Amino acid sequence: MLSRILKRIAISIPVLVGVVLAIFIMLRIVPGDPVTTMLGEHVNPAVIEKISREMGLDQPLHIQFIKYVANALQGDFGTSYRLNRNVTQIILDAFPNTVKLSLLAAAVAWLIGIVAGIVAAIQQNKLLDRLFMGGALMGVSMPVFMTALVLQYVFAFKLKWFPVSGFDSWQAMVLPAIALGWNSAGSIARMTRSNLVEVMQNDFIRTARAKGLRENGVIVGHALKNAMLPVVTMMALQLSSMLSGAVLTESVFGVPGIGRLAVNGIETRDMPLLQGTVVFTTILIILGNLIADLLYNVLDPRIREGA
Amino acid sequence: MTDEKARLTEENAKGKADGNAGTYTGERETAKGRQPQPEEAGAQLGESDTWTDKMQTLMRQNKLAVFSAVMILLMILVAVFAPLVAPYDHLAQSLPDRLQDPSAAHWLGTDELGRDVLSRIIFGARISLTIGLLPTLISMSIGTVLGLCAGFYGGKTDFIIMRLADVMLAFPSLLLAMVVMYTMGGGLINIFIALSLVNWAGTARIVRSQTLSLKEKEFVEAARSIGVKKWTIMFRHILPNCLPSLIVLFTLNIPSAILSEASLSFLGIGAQPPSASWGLMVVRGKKYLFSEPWLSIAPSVAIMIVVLAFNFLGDGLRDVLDPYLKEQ
Amino acid sequence: MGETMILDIKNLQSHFFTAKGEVPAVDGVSIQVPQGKIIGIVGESGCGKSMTAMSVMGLLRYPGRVVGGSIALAGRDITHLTPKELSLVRGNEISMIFQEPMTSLNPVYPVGKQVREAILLHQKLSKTEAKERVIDIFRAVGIPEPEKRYYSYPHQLSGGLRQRVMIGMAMVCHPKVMIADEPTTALDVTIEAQILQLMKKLCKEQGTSIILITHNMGVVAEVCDYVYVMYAGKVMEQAETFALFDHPSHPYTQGLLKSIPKLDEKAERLYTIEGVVPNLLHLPKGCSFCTRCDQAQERCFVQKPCLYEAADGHGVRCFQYESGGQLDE
Amino acid sequence: MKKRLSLALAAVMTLGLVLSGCKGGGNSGSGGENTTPAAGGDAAAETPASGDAGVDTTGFMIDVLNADIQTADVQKTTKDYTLPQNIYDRLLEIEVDDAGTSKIVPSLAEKWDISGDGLEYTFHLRQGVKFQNGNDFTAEDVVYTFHRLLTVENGVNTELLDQVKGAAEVIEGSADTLEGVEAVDDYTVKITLKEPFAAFLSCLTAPGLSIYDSEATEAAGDQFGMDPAVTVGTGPFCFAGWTFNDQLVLVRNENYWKGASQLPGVVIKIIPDTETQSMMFESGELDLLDLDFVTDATDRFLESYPDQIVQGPRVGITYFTLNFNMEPFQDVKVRKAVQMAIDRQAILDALYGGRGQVEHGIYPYGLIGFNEGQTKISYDPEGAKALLAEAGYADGFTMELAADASASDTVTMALEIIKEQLAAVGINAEIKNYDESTWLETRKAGGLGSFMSTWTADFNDPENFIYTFFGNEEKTKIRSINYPDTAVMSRVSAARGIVNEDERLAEYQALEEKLIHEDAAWVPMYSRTHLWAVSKRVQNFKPVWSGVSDRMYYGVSLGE
Repeated sequence: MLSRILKRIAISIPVLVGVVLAIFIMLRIVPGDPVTTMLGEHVNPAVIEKISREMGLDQPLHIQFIKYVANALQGDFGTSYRLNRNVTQIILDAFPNTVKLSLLAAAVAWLIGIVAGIVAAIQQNKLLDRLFMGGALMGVSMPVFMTALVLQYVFAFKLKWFPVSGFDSWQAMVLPAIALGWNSAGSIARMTRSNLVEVMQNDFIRTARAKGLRENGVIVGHALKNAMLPVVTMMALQLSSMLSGAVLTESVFGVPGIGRLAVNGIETRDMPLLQGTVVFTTILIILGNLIADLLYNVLDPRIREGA
Repeated sequence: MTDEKARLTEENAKGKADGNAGTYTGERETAKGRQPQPEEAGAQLGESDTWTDKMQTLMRQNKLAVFSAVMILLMILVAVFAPLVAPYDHLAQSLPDRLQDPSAAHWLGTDELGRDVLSRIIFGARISLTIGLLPTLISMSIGTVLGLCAGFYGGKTDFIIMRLADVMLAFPSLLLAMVVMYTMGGGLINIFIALSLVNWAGTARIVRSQTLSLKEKEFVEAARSIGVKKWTIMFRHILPNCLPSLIVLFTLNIPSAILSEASLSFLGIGAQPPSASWGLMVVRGKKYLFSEPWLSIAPSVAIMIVVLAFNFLGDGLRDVLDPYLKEQ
Repeated sequence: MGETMILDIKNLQSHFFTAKGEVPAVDGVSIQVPQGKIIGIVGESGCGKSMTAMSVMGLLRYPGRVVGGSIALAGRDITHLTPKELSLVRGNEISMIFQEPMTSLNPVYPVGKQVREAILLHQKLSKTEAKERVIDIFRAVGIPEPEKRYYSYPHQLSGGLRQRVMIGMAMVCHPKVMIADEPTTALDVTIEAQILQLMKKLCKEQGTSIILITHNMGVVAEVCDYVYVMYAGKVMEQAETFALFDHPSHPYTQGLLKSIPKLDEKAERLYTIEGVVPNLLHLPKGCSFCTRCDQAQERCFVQKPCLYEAADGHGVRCFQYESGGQLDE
Repeated sequence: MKKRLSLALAAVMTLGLVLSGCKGGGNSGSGGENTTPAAGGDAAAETPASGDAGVDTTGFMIDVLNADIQTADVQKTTKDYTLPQNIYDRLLEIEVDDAGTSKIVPSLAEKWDISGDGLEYTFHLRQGVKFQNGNDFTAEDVVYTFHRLLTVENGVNTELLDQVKGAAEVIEGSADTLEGVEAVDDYTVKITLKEPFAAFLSCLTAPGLSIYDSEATEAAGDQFGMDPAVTVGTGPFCFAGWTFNDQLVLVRNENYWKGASQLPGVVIKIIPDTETQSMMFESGELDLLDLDFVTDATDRFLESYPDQIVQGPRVGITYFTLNFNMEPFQDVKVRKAVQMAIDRQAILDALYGGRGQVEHGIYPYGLIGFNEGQTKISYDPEGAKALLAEAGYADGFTMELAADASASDTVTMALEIIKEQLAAVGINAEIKNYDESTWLETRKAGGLGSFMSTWTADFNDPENFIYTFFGNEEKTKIRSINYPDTAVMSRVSAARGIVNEDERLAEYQALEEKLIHEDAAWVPMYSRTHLWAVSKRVQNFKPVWSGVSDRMYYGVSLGE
């Protein structure tokens, strides 16, 4: 078990380096001088040159990269051009909000997804299957910012059940979590359904029926756990799409999270901020993958015994 | 215990391969003394492996998927014949007629520059469908070739390609697309490039795992033993067997490409005016959500219909073609 | 046959409804199971043995369905029970073990728990009591270290042990009938014998009747009291075991028996029945076996034979025995 | 050693804050636990955010911004003026009377004298003014502030002091002290210019020249403007909290020299999505909404809240450029044809509901120098066609409309309309989309096609407009206008030194006539009215027109 964990972690390291390198290169081939863009009007050329020097932008690319990685390893993602603050600190300030949003959204997504998936699997190819899958897929089918906006309009603005924006109370968290969660529910529902349908073909399901379990008992007691195991690995994939969706949801609801930082980075062409945000998010996803993998190992007795 | 576990995973892999390969042997196999399970027996008796049969099954048990396919076809036709279908020129402005409510003259009203919304949606179908189809095709082609190579050659090739895929998969796709757009600037062409670059890794993984099991199959061994060239084996013998999964994957990847365009447009780094991409129309129309809601609702609904249609079709195809494809 | 029939299957018909038409997988099968006896059903793969068992258990799933006939368990017709009623019967009064011990147990739960579940479903016992019962039955079916094995996962057990667990699960509620569908096919020959002996022993001790489904004539000879030979969804021949082996009457049964290798005869070549099991969708108009039958006559191709009584308690579906009375219509 | 010193300073400042006026809401939001490490410059604790943790914001006015500010240090930003306007004071201020005319009034400087040659300005500073940390405001702070503007890392407003003697030397690093700014005594500052610059007084009202506390600012280092606790001025509000991308908190300065504000404080929410802003206002979650953020919903707001709209002029001009280096814009007839081909009123009506006015020159409505009686450019597509035919372009030509991807949708829409209008006279205008940095770089290299943009006043003087675009070859090149007439540009430059106000304005107006109506150097588009929606309880809110779009919270009060 331990050796597997270590091996799994070892595999993640080149991925991590690759991610940082990819982002680094992509952001360096941006046309235009970042400093000029950053400073805007009223600027003296001498100032531009001075700032470029201070930011180390005049050094060769590989030196810049090594420095960046060395600093990043110490948890320093550099200083934001625009905000003149430590990027790590900015990210860590925004991080809890995004985590809260993602976890809540994940809960919503899993609730909608699994319920819809189970119903759809039981009622395979019948009306309820279509209705529930359709409902779950609706969330994926609208641009997430429109879903957010419509929810906001109906439940916050018209019905006044929740505040329009913010993220400082549980009421304020409800709508963003639903908007984001619904967006991910479709794929969970789809996977739950197809896994369940597949698991239900297994011999042990027949055994369960033969011992006198009724259909609901068979599904909940025997099929679900098996069907959910692969869905666990999907958590990692979900994390990725959820963080993508968070970029949009946070903007609509004014949640001060990491997604907003990425947008800030793009809008203000703040390369260190964008770079730090993407690298940090990606690390989160790699970690999420790792955890999902390990969790899978723990949950599935067949693999767990390997140690 | 370790051995047992290894065998177990191997069995799993084989089980999947059996299903994927679509190599039903029909009644013959039963003569070999393998006791069919009830469902299997039914399947064997009722279905065989031709595409026509599968499509028939689809039509019989999943009307929704068929309806979706028809919708998609209709959308494609509308897109192709947009100039004939659209009541107005989608770029023709008429400032005095701006922001009109839906009427007999303008079924979906007019936008902020007095352009006919229906005509823009019809022309927008061209852009949005192209954005859905083209980058998906490109990225899946990349993924298929890389996945085939990785699975077939194994070793270092496999290691490098799959680590590369790991890197790609580690990025949240929207963020990655954002970075690409940040680097290259907005615009349709760049969206094509960004989306093509971003989404190949998933395909590569699936194709690789199928190639891995397929290359152990008898028919591949046989081909190899009579000296068929590697590329021929890969593209003539292995690729066709991956096709069902690829078709399903293709159908399910299209909606996400369409939605990515909308998201990028929302962030201001997507399609640029005056192009009539649905995403951009939603984003532009969103500002009039309270006074002229149809401006954003109409293109949203268009997106929703197409995305749902592709999703339903994909799910339906998966049910009949490829019950083992679960990576989505 | 004056004994009490604990299970009486009459004219059972189970069909599959497929795209290409209705497939009569079980076509008018009647089987009587006396209390405490072991009944064998033999036949080639795809002949409808398993379908019959699944029909009895009410385990047929879409697209298969029981379309006719009756199944009386201890005098009570169980073909039209509600799912709830049926679940009270299954696992309790009638239980089943399957061919694949590898896949018939849920891989994600300990085996003890899976057996315990069967007890908890049907008997009002506490979890601890139920656990003790499980350990008892594990001991009874010959599982070494039952307390320890209680917590084992299926993949940690060998095939033989798993099948013992399955038998334990099937027997734990003292059912009236246990259906064993090729319980030993997947096992080594040595283990096969052990398992068969175990079943025989339990059957005696608990008075449980067993329906043993197999394609292996040797197994039948070893344990069964009465045998049904099935082909293409129909019973071709039925008789007490000794009678069947002494006077195999149906050409198909004769073929089956000839194809068993015998140590004392030096046959040049092993006998095989020519041809394959026919497609159930395109059965011959007459006797389903006519295409492979070496004794077939013209009539066999156009007219369906009934089950004729060749001797007392010995039914054969072949025109050769038309002189005896009809056992079905 | 250095660290310990700054720690000590921070401690002193914390004490000062507690003793000083920023106690609004019953809590000195800027004091407390986060002050010391932040001021200490300890990298691990660089946490300027969460400063509002302890501030009770009940009863505060709620305002909204669509993007967070970069810094409250106005020497490092050219657009985030909201906080500086309220935290700091300047030597002089602009006061707009109800008729819309504006005049320069004393602020931190009570009186000033100007030497006859227009080179020496002597400012007599107000006595008894204290910074929010309790320090006294003296001439030393003015000298420090102006020197810092030129030397601070990432400083961007150096242009404001270009005319001060010795400024260039300080920027280049060849001089340590700024020769032209001198503290005569504690309350007298003498500023010497290198040449006469008539707009200098107006220039001193620019937000970029806000006055800092020398001691606190020096101690704060690069945390000034970032950490609310160390960012102090003499203004009516103290910077009390900043949660990035969430909100900014201002608390009233109880000891403000003009008297404490009636508002206990202001919370400025950061909400990027415009529809969310609208809904927040309509749900009563906002007291103040800059309708610029929700341009497209303005009509609806005017209709729904007729009594809650406040408006003021936005002193800025939207212009459309014609690049003299590009075919065929060397030809004045073509340029004039374009001027006549664009229906500016239609665009203003379509995009802004007609709120604003069509401009005909360089100095927009509300600016000193605005000329009511100048020549008008009229929409005349037929005339434009005729001119094009005369110039030999009867069949039209192809030109580039350069769109900046980061510009607002409204600007892009305007370009789309212009494209159509030009098509009507036979000009094929193609919209080319640039990303922001390429757009800016191409523009600076003088190679950008026609684009539309808006220049908003930094300070109330025509110099701020005409000199920016037509001051010299370099300036006209970096705007991608490439105006070729150096004689005219010399006059523009020379006009800055005309000491006599009337003469100066007359020269500026003559230049405007020459540039726009004779040479057709650009197409003046329109200037807009700045509208705000205020909640029912907001009283006495007046938009401040200088700078980009800023609010002055002083003087505002909340009723019930």
